[in-house]
Amino acid sequence: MTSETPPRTRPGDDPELAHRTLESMWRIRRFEEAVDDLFARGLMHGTMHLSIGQEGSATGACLRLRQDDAITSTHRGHGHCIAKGASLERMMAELLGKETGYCRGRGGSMHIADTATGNLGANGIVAGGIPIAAGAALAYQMQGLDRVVVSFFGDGATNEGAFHEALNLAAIWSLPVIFVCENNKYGMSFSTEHSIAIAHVAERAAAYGMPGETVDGNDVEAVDQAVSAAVDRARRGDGPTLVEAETYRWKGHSKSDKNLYRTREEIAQWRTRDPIVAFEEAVRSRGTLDDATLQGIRDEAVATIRDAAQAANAAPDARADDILSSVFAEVAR
Amino acid sequence: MTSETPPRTRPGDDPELAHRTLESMWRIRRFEEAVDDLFARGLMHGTMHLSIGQEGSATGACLRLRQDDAITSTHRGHGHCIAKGASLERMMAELLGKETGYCRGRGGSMHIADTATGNLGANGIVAGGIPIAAGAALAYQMQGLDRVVVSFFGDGATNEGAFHEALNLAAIWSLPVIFVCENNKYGMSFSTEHSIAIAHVAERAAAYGMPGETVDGNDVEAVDQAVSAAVDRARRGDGPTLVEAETYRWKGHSKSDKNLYRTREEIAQWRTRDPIVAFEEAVRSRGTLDDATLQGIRDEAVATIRDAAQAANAAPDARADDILSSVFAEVAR
Amino acid sequence: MTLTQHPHGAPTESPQTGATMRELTYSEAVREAMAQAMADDDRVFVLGEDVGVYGGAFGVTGDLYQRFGGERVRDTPISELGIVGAAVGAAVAGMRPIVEIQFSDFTCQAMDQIVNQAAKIHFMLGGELSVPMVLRTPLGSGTGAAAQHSQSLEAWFAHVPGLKVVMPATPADAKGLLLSAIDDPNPVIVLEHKLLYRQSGPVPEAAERVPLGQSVVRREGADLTIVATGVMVSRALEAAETLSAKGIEASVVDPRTLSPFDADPVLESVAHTGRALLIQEAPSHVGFMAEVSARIAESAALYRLLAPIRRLCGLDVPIPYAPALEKAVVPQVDSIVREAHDLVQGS
Amino acid sequence: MTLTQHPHGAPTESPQTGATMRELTYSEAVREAMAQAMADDDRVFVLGEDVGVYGGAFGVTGDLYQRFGGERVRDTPISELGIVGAAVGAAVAGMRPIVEIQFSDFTCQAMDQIVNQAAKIHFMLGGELSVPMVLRTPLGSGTGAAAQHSQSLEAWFAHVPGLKVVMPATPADAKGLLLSAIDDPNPVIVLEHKLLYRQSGPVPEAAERVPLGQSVVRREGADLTIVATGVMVSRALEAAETLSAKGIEASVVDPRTLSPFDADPVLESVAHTGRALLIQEAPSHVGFMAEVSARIAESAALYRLLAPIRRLCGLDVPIPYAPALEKAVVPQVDSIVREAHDLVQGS
Ligand SMILES: Cc1ncc(C[n+]2csc(CCOP(=O)(O)OP(=O)(O)O)c2C)c(N)n1
Ligand SMILES: Cc1ncc(C[n+]2csc(CCOP(=O)(O)OP(=O)(O)O)c2C)c(N)n1
Ligand SMILES: [Mg+2]
Ligand SMILES: [Mg+2]
Repeated sequence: MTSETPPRTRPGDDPELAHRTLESMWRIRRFEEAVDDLFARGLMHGTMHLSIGQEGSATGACLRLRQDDAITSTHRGHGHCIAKGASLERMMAELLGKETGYCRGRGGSMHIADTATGNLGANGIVAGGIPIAAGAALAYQMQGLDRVVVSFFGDGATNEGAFHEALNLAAIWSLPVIFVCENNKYGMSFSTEHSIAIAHVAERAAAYGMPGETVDGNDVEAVDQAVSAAVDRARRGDGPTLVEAETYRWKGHSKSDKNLYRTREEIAQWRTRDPIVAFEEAVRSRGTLDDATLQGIRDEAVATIRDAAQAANAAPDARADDILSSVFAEVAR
Repeated sequence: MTSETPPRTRPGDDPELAHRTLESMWRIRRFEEAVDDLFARGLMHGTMHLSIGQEGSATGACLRLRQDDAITSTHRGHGHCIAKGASLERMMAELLGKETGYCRGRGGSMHIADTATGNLGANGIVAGGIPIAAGAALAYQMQGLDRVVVSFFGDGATNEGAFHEALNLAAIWSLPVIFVCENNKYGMSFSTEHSIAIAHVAERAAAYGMPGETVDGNDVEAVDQAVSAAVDRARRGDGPTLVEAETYRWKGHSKSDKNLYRTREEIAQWRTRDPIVAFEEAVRSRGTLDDATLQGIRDEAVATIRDAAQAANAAPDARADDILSSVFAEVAR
Repeated sequence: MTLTQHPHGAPTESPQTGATMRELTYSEAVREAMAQAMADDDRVFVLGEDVGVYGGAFGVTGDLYQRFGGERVRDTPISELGIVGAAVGAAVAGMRPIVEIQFSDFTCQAMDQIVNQAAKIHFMLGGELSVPMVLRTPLGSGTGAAAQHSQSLEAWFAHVPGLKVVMPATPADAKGLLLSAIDDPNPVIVLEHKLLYRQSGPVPEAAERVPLGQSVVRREGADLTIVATGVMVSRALEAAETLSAKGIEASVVDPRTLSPFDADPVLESVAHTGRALLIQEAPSHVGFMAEVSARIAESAALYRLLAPIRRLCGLDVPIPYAPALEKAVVPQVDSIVREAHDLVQGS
Repeated sequence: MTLTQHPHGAPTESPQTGATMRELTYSEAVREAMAQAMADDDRVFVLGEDVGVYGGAFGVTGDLYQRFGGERVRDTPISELGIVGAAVGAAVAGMRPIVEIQFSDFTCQAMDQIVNQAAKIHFMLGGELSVPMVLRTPLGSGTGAAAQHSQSLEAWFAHVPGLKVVMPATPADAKGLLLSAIDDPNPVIVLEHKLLYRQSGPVPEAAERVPLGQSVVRREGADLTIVATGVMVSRALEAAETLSAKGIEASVVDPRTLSPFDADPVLESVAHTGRALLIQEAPSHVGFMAEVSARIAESAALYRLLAPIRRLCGLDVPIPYAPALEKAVVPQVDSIVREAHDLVQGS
């Protein structure tokens, strides 16, 4: 389907938007690289799911959201978190199991939420956040607010019953929610060529009577156009949309991945479609930002992540003493 | 979609087929009336879900199945059971909690299975039988058999995650299974106008890349044509189909239903579309069967059900003494 | 006797506050709690299958749809996982959802949202969010609905850190505990026994809370302590009367909240009587009464035991359909009397 | 001493049949069992997420895909409910599926097919059908995967009539119990602890079955009886060595099968030592060790107790992420030593 609203300024045509877009994408890239490095050096524990290569979909989908709009995220959620504006230091602190981390060291990489920026939480359960997003959208609708919810999930998640039930609920109640499927071609090792018998995940929208659209997830402007149109519809009360952003993860699924299920060539080919490089070229060629500014943004990202990592490192470790009292929220009334 | 195979003899054109079709529909009708009566008189316990008005879909879908083809059924399963050839006496005995019942009184109305006629079981869980049907079809495929599975379920069941996951599995593995949705317009009290945002359940087939077709479920010949075409495809190894049979239940959802969610007019209007009357008129007008034969079939149904009920009634009550040893199948090896 | 001084000793049947009482059925009491909470607080709403014009599978929501409208008494498709997930999302976004699941057996469909999401979000997210939702669902056998519609799964929920679990045994508790559950900023599972829905009893007119986490001593007797949950509470009390006629006096303790579990009234009663009979409808193996037994066996009350602890539970079988079989697999008044009698005479 | 005559006394580490033993890791032992079963019986096949070329989330299926092909080592979409349902259907239609669920936490997605279908079909259908399927899944904490990837839900499965539940603690049992599970005509849940996958031990080369429903005494000592499951068995044995150095001798009993549970070895040992310390990783409240405690407290062994029964279990909290916190919430060797020491000295 195509959006009913006239195309809005492309992020690459507006200096301020272009700046924010690149800043977000570079911060995600550098954050993930730092995490990768910390794991490689054995300084981080647990597991991790990096979104390097997927910076375009996270950034494009969150670019024009209001701070009071909400998102639900996934196990591969660092990018969503950063794109929505979370504190890099508190994120890094969480991954390092620090008391200053978003979850006070209780959740780690897969459970970061940030109420201040409307992040209702990453999720360790594939598709676990989708019904929660529908429910949050229901709350906003009942509260008479014009807030919307963007729910991120992967291609693999669309084979879970939770996806089906949540999209149906959102459709029949025309909830203000945008379902953003980051189709990176694999659910762990299982390719979409085998896991679904259709060409595009977006075709599943028809089963719920909701619009569905497939865009190039590595074209941050295409993602912005599709999601922004869906956001307008949702705010107007015209209900949910399924947006499929086709992208690719450069790294393995998690640290234990040996990449046996895909070829070096495939990975190399997708690396040539770097969403950041593509957008930098666009803004340069359009004369929106000059080389010096671009370099400045890159340098700032490196410095910000370095500072966040240092500050996080210096923070005290998570405390165990109040662990029993952390299970339940305190009864007010 | 339309079937690739040339339309086969219509059941109403062939005396033997027409006879079997009517016999099945009348037996279902009379069986359900007898059950309704036993409940009303307090002679039966638990609950019941009658399929009066839906005889066409059960009969049409099972009409040309082989005995070694399988079905999975639902809480509203008496019709499926009868259409596949189960013993009316053992069914009635089960509902009466007798030792001679299909489940030895352990299961009741919602749990009748009959391996002899390929009935893998009714199910008290909405959509519970759909993944099981896919699994049985997988078994036949792996065993190199050309058996197919017909999975019955209602419109409401298509909103369960189990429906979604099972249809996707069947599609990607092109399993020999036919998904027959008996869309009787309501899941308990909730109308399909509210529970789904699309016109036809069959549209959901597109989400799995499988053919979907909507037919008049009260036209037993239409159901036969659609299901038989799907069965041929499945046997050929061309995978699953979703067939939606539009029908209506004349009675309440269960004994506790006060019918507050629908109008008398709606019920009356659908009663004029009686699948049995319609088929009788067809075979009479086409001269396939004469009035005497038709009357004979009706009388036989009444007698058969009466005899089944009497025999069942005379049987011993279910025994409790071996209940503890009934939980597990005995270890052979 | 020490038990009478015990704070939990006060029978909840009589109003703490002297408020007016009326006879209500258990389901009327549940409905009244929901109605009063919805009238008090716009954030409270009900969602579930057929809770609207149908009035609920067991008629519990009744006329709430007519009184509060379809927005706040919301019919849903048959999608338990989606419904509970929607409630979790609505709760983190500021609402106070009450989900009705038609039969507790169908919580199996929603376990991920109940256990992996609702129960863990507050802890896992370091307190960043909480999930003030209530999940109401009927459990138990006795209606001839067979194995997939008759389970008692309270032990599962009680085993999950982050869930609070209540099992009201009287109309007054059905109302008071539900009101507390709705107030609570955490997910609370309310397990209502089908056979109780039609039982009536005195219920305060006012929106009186019964605090979560307080067991209650429903009857006092010196010879043995019976601990029972749900529908087994009234069966135990009935059995106690029969036993009394035979000169055996039983104390009957009703935990009411299974998690957090208030064990003290049980331990004090057992220390006093020296005999414990633990009764649940659920299958015996790894059920809630195993926990009650363990609490006794790791406490000082162990030294006061005059006989081994006894459990009288459902058989370790699925619930069968035929009436006689269905009755035979779960404790009944006569089997309780027999067991109590053996316990007291045998020691 | 009576225990040595006990049939369960024979340590499974040494082959009953004198068959050749090799050192294998726990995951190699699991894989070997599946390979031998598939080689023996065409009906046996494996399905699950990433069990194919990836070799399984924990590498357990490894090279089975290369050896048996994608038909019999079948990758599935991320659809736990559908996968288990497909296994149930395949089982009733004559196959012998082995389902792998990547983390036991995700059985929450499949509970309906496990509990309402697989566990009940044989009983509910009057024996008309049975469900010979195996569900293998890793449980437990210690990998920094946090609350949604670290649960120990064995108590849930053990509470469900119709399911058999095993928790192998050694490589030999991992192989032998899995082979018995595959033979069994009923649904069997096999709970493998992640931290055990890399532990090695002697495993018979032959396809030797370890019968379901037999507890084993792993160590004998006169001062106390430790009952432990899964990864806690090795921790208990390690603690027992430390205690031995302090002059305290512990018996260690490993139930191995949680349902049906063979309580006799526990009761006999406790009758002998007079002290019971029950250890599990799962949260304490309504966990499996509550059942073990209840079995002791309702048996004659109660009269032999020199001290109240003790449970050392996981705290009633979700599993946290940070390494120090994660360790702090479940029993470790030193806390076992401390608890055992207190128990023996304190009485
Ligand atoms: C319910 C559930 N099943 C399985 C897993 C294990 N798992 C974690 S991520 C993942 C792949 C998810 O694929 P997709 O949804 O495409 O997201 P991607 O990893 O590609 O971003 C799997 C199988 C899980 N966390 N939750
Ligand atoms: C998982 C589950 N949820 C809810 C129910 C209660 N219930 C039984 S039948 C039914 C309606 C089913 O509607 P549909 O699938 O359209 O079948 P129909 O009754 O119309 O034949 C409901 C809600 C159930 N048995 N199982
Ligand atoms: Mg993916
Ligand atoms: Mg229907």
